[in-house]
Amino acid sequence: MNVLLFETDKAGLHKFYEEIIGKFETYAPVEKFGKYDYKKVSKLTECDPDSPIETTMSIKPLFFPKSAKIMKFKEDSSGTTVSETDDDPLSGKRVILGVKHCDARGLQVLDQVYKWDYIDTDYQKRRLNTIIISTRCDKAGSQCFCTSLDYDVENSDAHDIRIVNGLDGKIYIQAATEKGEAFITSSGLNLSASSGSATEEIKKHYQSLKSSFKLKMDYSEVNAKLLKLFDSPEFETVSSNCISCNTCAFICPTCHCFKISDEKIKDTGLRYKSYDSCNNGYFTLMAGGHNPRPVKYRRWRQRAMHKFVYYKERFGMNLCVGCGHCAISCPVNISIFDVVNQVVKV
Amino acid sequence: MARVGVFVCFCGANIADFVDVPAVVQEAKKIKEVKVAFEYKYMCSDPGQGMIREAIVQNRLTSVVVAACSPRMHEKTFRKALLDAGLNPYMLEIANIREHSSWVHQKDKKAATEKACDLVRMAVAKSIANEQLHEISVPVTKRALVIGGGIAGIQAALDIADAHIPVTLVEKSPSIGGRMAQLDETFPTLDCSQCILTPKMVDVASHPYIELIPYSEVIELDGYVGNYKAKIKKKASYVNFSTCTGCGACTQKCPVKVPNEFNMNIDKRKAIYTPFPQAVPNKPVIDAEHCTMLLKGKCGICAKVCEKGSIDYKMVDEVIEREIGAVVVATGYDLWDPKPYEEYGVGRYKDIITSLEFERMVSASGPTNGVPVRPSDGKVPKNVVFIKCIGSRDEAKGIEYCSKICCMYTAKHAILLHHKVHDSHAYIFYMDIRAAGKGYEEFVKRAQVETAATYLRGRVSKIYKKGDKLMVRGEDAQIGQVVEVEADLVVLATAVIAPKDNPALARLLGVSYDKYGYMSEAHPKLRPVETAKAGIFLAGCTQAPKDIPDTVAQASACAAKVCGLFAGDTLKKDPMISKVDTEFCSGCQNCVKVCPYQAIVTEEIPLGHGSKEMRTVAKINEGVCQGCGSCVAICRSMAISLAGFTDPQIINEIVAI
Amino acid sequence: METEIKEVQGKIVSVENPDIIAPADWQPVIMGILCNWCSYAGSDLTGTSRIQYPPNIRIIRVPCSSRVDPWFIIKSLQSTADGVLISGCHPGDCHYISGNYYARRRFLVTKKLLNFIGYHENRVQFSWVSAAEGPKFAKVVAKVTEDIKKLGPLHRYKKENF
Amino acid sequence: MDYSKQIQEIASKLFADNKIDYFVGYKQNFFDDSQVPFLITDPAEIPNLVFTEKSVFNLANYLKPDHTKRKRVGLVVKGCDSRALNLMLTENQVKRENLYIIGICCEGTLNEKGEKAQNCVECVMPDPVVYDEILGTPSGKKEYTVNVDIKELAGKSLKERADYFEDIFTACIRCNACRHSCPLCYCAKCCIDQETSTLYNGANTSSGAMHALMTWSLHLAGRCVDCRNCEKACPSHLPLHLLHKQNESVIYENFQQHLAGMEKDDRGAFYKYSLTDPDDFIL
Amino acid sequence: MNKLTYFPGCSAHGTSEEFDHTLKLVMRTLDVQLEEIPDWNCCGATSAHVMTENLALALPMRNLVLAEKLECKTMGIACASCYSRMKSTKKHLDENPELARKINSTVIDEGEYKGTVDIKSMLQYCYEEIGLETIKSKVVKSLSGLKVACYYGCLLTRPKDVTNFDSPEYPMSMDHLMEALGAKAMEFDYKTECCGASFSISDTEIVESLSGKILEVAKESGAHLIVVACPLCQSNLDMRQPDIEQHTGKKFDLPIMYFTQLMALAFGYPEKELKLPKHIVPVEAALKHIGEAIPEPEKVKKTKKAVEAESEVE
Repeated sequence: MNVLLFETDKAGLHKFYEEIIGKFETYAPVEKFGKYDYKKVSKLTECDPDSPIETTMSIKPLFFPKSAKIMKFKEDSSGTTVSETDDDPLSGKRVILGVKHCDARGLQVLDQVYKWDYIDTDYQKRRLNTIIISTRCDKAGSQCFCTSLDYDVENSDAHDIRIVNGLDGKIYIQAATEKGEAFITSSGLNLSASSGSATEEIKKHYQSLKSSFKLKMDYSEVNAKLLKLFDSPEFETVSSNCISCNTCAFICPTCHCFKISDEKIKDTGLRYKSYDSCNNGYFTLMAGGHNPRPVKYRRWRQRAMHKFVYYKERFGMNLCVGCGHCAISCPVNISIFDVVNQVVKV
Repeated sequence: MARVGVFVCFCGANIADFVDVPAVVQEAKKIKEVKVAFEYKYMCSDPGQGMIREAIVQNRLTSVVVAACSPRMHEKTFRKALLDAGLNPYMLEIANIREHSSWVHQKDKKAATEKACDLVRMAVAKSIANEQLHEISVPVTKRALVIGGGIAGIQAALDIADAHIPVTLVEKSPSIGGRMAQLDETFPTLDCSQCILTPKMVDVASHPYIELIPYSEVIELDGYVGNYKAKIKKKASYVNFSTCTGCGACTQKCPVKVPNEFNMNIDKRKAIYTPFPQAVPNKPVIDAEHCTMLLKGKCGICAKVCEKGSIDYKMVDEVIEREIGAVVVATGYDLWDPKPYEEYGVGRYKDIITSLEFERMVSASGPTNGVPVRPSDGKVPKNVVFIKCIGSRDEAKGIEYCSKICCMYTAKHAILLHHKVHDSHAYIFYMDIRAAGKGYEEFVKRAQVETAATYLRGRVSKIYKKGDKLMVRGEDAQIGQVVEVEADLVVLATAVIAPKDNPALARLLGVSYDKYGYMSEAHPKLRPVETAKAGIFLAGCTQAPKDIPDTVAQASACAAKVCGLFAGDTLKKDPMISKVDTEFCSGCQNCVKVCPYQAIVTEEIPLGHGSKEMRTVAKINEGVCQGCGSCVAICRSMAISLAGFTDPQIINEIVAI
Repeated sequence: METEIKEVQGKIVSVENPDIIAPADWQPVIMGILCNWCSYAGSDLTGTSRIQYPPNIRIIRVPCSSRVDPWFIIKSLQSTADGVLISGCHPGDCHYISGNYYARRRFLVTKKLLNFIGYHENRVQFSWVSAAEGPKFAKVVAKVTEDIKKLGPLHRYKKENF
Repeated sequence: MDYSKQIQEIASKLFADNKIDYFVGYKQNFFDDSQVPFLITDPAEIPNLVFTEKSVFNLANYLKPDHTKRKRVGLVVKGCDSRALNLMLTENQVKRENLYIIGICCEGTLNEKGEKAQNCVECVMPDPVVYDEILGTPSGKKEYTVNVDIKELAGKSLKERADYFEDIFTACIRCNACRHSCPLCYCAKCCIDQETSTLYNGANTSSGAMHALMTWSLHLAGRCVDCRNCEKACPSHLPLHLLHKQNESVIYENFQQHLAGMEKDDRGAFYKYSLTDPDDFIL
Repeated sequence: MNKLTYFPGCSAHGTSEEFDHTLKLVMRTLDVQLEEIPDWNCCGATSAHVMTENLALALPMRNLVLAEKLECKTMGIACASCYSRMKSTKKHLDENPELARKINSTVIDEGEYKGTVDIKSMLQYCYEEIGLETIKSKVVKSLSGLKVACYYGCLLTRPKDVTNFDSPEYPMSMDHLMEALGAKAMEFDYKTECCGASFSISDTEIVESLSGKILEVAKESGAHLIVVACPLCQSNLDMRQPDIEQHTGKKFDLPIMYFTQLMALAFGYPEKELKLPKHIVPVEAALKHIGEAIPEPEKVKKTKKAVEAESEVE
């Protein structure tokens, strides 16, 4: 495919964004309670998508909401009748700005589950109708290790369009997928095509980014080792000061466990699908009262194993994009990178 | 899958006139779980109940909702109907559409009907979450503990024992008899107190079903109704009762003299003593606080003179345990110390005494051989002034309540004075004369007419000394003038108060007590002898001041209650009580703290399956729990639930409309 | 700072959320939680003595006011109810000796907290009604209904529920 | 305040005398200047122990059986932490004899911005109320002041307050980090665990969150010691202290100036009562 | 030199000049400097509070406000009536701060009322602040031989919750004080009975019957004179005595002296300093008893029973 590539400057980029915001339902990182989350914006000033921003939640909630109504039901003498919920899972197009690459990558990981045995139509709809415009990081965050993971950060198709703040001060806008191309071409956004050096500039930028990573690990090795270490006592030590607070799972761009709950008033009710976490002591509690993972180290082992062994086995990719959100949000700053590292070291 | 039947009652016109009953039935039919619904004129009538029974059987109902009058009215009736139809009676819910709808919204039938529908929905929703409950039965230990050996305790003990129920009677002083033993003669009949009391005391000692434990105190009570365990401390008497013959040699020879509390300290007793001649048991005890042998190790005369060798200076307090099913508390009363009446010169003038001191003086067996004398000079008084309501009905100095007996015994004293000192004259200052009782008014009249006692209505403001006389200055409200009486002796009718250690005992027993220290009955009118704690009853002045007839009556009532309690081999109890889900109990024991009945105890259970480690969790004592639900609401772990009012039941009600 | 209750051309405005406006003839639903021994008996007496009061209240029976867990109130407010009335025995009269004293503490804190997060203080009300106070019960219900009518429909935290 | 050295000495002594199985302290975070809890079973780790004004996390949390398995623990507590510990002791969650408590006379901790944390500015009891060993010089009980945010919000109109809190409850993702980071939330079953029952609003909706957080704060009313573990743990950075401080202020002014965990055997304001409690709000 | 804020009260400059004067002497000896409240006003006495409550509060309040300005925060009051007014006012104001503010702002321009002053009667001050030991130590001329009946009147110790001083019904502080001076305080039951002060002008008959009783009982007690701490009591008992004697036909001649006069005497001040001529019932005769030996009261003969009843442990 011949890649669409444009170059512009800050002002140009803003114009580009403003047009999008004007034309489409647009989401971007917005500040609330002193931290950022993806929210609907009506003008550019509400957000600042210039440089990628650490959001507490990834873009996951926009596709897999923290709590979604999955059905409505009515109970009367004639029995129980089930019906669709009245809020629709997004029909019109939607654009998300200022996405970090790892977040976008997270969706690719999620896709595997959602189009696996059961096709989650709501999720699919949302995916289909969303254009993801990512802004590439200029340097790695303290907890980032995406480059260590087995996917191509440089020529990724996780995002439809990517923005790169070139080292030469220029800003490059690149369509990464047909969807992206189509979007740019069809939506008639006027952009100036780029000079030849653009691709190099983007590569340069990537190199400088790559070099800024502190955390590095060979995960192909990890995948292999970890499985053998199932009974390693290390899990107990590494998880010792975990307080099982579930934060990591909830903010993880790839975690996708959920629970079902009903709300009923009078004769009508709603069924919800809400986030859940394997760190939660209740997670594996069975109706009979038996709980195979009553203690936190087993839950932690499950977390690590699922991310770097089981998922890999089933879908051929790690259930982790190396964004480091979990380590940053963790009240006791446990980093999954660390944990895995310590376990395999032994 | 729940199968509910809804039965709506017309209650004649009571409901039907103001609520569209058929509409309610139609609404009920719409509910998923409702399998059958119909109305009837009188659901509580036999045919009505019959229809319910039939419907239960035919439709295999799992729970029943009756929309009718208040559950406080017919809950029992309908529960029985369920039982007869083979359904657990506690699967019943009642929608109160009469008291809560038809009767209170008579001007707006539409709204009343809507409300009735909602009430039915709520009831149905609740009934779905109902659980099968079964009456609780607790075993009973058929032995009663009576605390206090006054007339109340004696009477209760005898009555219970006569029903062939073993009784343990605990008395803290060396002899039973209590206050009544101190009295000379009793109103309104003036029969000799000793003469009517001593036979009863002897009966107690000889009764095969009574175990008398004198000179001892209850120090601990665990358990619950029917299953109490009491610890009783037997104070060291230093005399071996089993060998002692009560010959009295020791008391004669004992050189140590101590003020005699039985005679209100007017005379002296010995350090080894029997409180009074007719004491039961008639065995001496050594007063450890004064015995020079026990204090300094010198003397030992009593041991020398005792032929049986029953004196044992080494004796120590001993604690014994008894398993009992019920407790009768009969700790009696104390008298108020009139010290605050400084304007009377109380404490400065020897010749101002209290009624009980006077009682002892006029008692034939008393310290002055039945002749009242002036403590100051021992002269026999001529003019005696009696002042009533000393401390009683006196917010400023004493207590608010009326001591009830002073009017009568003061009249008695006037009469006794006249009997003992013929040329004497009694002046009685009073606020009111409260002579409600059989023969009481007549008795007061007798004092006024026969013995010509001068009754002066008014308070005494001052007593001052004039020579060796006391000038009593008070008001005569009837002539509206200040009067002064020259008195040889002044007798103060001091207030009746609760024994000072009543609160401590009440706490120990786990029953409540009022601000004066009297133990509280469960209901002032309808449950005057029970306490809020099942199986503990009150007799006599421990509950409130009363005279001997009332005391005896209450004591017998206690006996009846105890016998009733022990009638069956087990006690039946309403199952609407709390229970703990030990899996979730975090063992914080806040429930133990808030339970008003000490119904929650703790138990140790293994940490996990087959684990050696133990953890502490709460445990409800089914026998004691009254089902208030305080513990449920404060249990953060949601480990406690209250049968009949579980969270699911109540939430179902809330979300049903 | 308490928002004053206002009416626009005969319509009732929700205090917590002025966008919600109800017709003048709007009728609130009130959840009444009564203790069995005093207030429930009292409400029965109101019935037997045929004293009339507004039909908006729906009554739940609990053994004692101390059985009332604050989240009953919250749950009610999130469900159909526009207001809650909780009633128990007068202090000192508790059938279970001390239940209502514990309840009283919880109620005060709950009431203040609800008000703090944006419920009008009249949404949740408490009363002591003895078994003898039939007339008082009617008065209380009338007052509470009147208060809550003024506040308009309760809307927040209900929207997820259809 | 830097007690790292003393704490290290004490810790090594405790291990040497075999007084403890665990030692709970702080260590430097590996990627920034913050500190994280540090559970030691191996004396070799002792040199990593630190304590400075950056030692914020309330370590009493680690006395929950899940972490230290009812073993013998030595731990470091600041004023507020010790109050929480006091409550845990009263509520029989830990055995006193299993603890060796190093009490720090706290001079106030710093927040991310490096300024004195709000709860430390408003702290009523910087000194430990229960300890075996005390470091620093006690400065005594401080005057109670109503939290500034509470004052500010109280001044706002009903709608403003309602909107503000609706935002909070909408932003809540119900990860339960607050519950798990609170030393006093040791219950096996908690009102904010959706699993407990759908009665308790299972969904992660704003109403669910409102229900959960409100009930939760009422469970902590009269017990919360304002250590703000919950707030620090919350990934959505929600101002959870508002609920707790609101209850605290109401309780303080109405119930004999009650403050949680101050005295031994005080179970909190909801587990006792006074005949003279306010009655005027009741019809 | 201790300071003491001093409120003399109206009578101090008139009828009870001797009180005021001797008080000052005594205080000099006791090394206390009396600081008279500048520009003090009438306390309202019995008349104000029968008219309007607020006036009855305002008058003493002004004095309190003025007193607060002074260095010593304890106020000593000579007259028992003033003392009672002042103290009950303070209590009332402190219990009703709202009312206090109202009155303060409306009628009192001298400043804000803080309620910092502690009010004591002079007797109370001698008894509590100075103490009997100090007083004993200052005695140069013991009053031994002198039998006195201590009369407190109704206001000095009552009502209890206002005064919080001594027993309301049978106080002993003045008796102890007299004993400290060497005199013998007789048992005197009427020490707190009313002398009828409020009617001293309007209805002398009542005064005569009430005061008469007091004199009678005092005489009965065998006292040579009555000691008082209140100008009103003094004037009643002293002034009305001749009339009372005339009407009752009983002869009392019981001089009525202020406790300060006797203190002054005991402290060695010459008799002329006591301003004895101001007394209506002559004092000199009574003072002659000073120095006499008091015979032990003969034991009352007791019956055998009573003796036994009292006999101690042998």
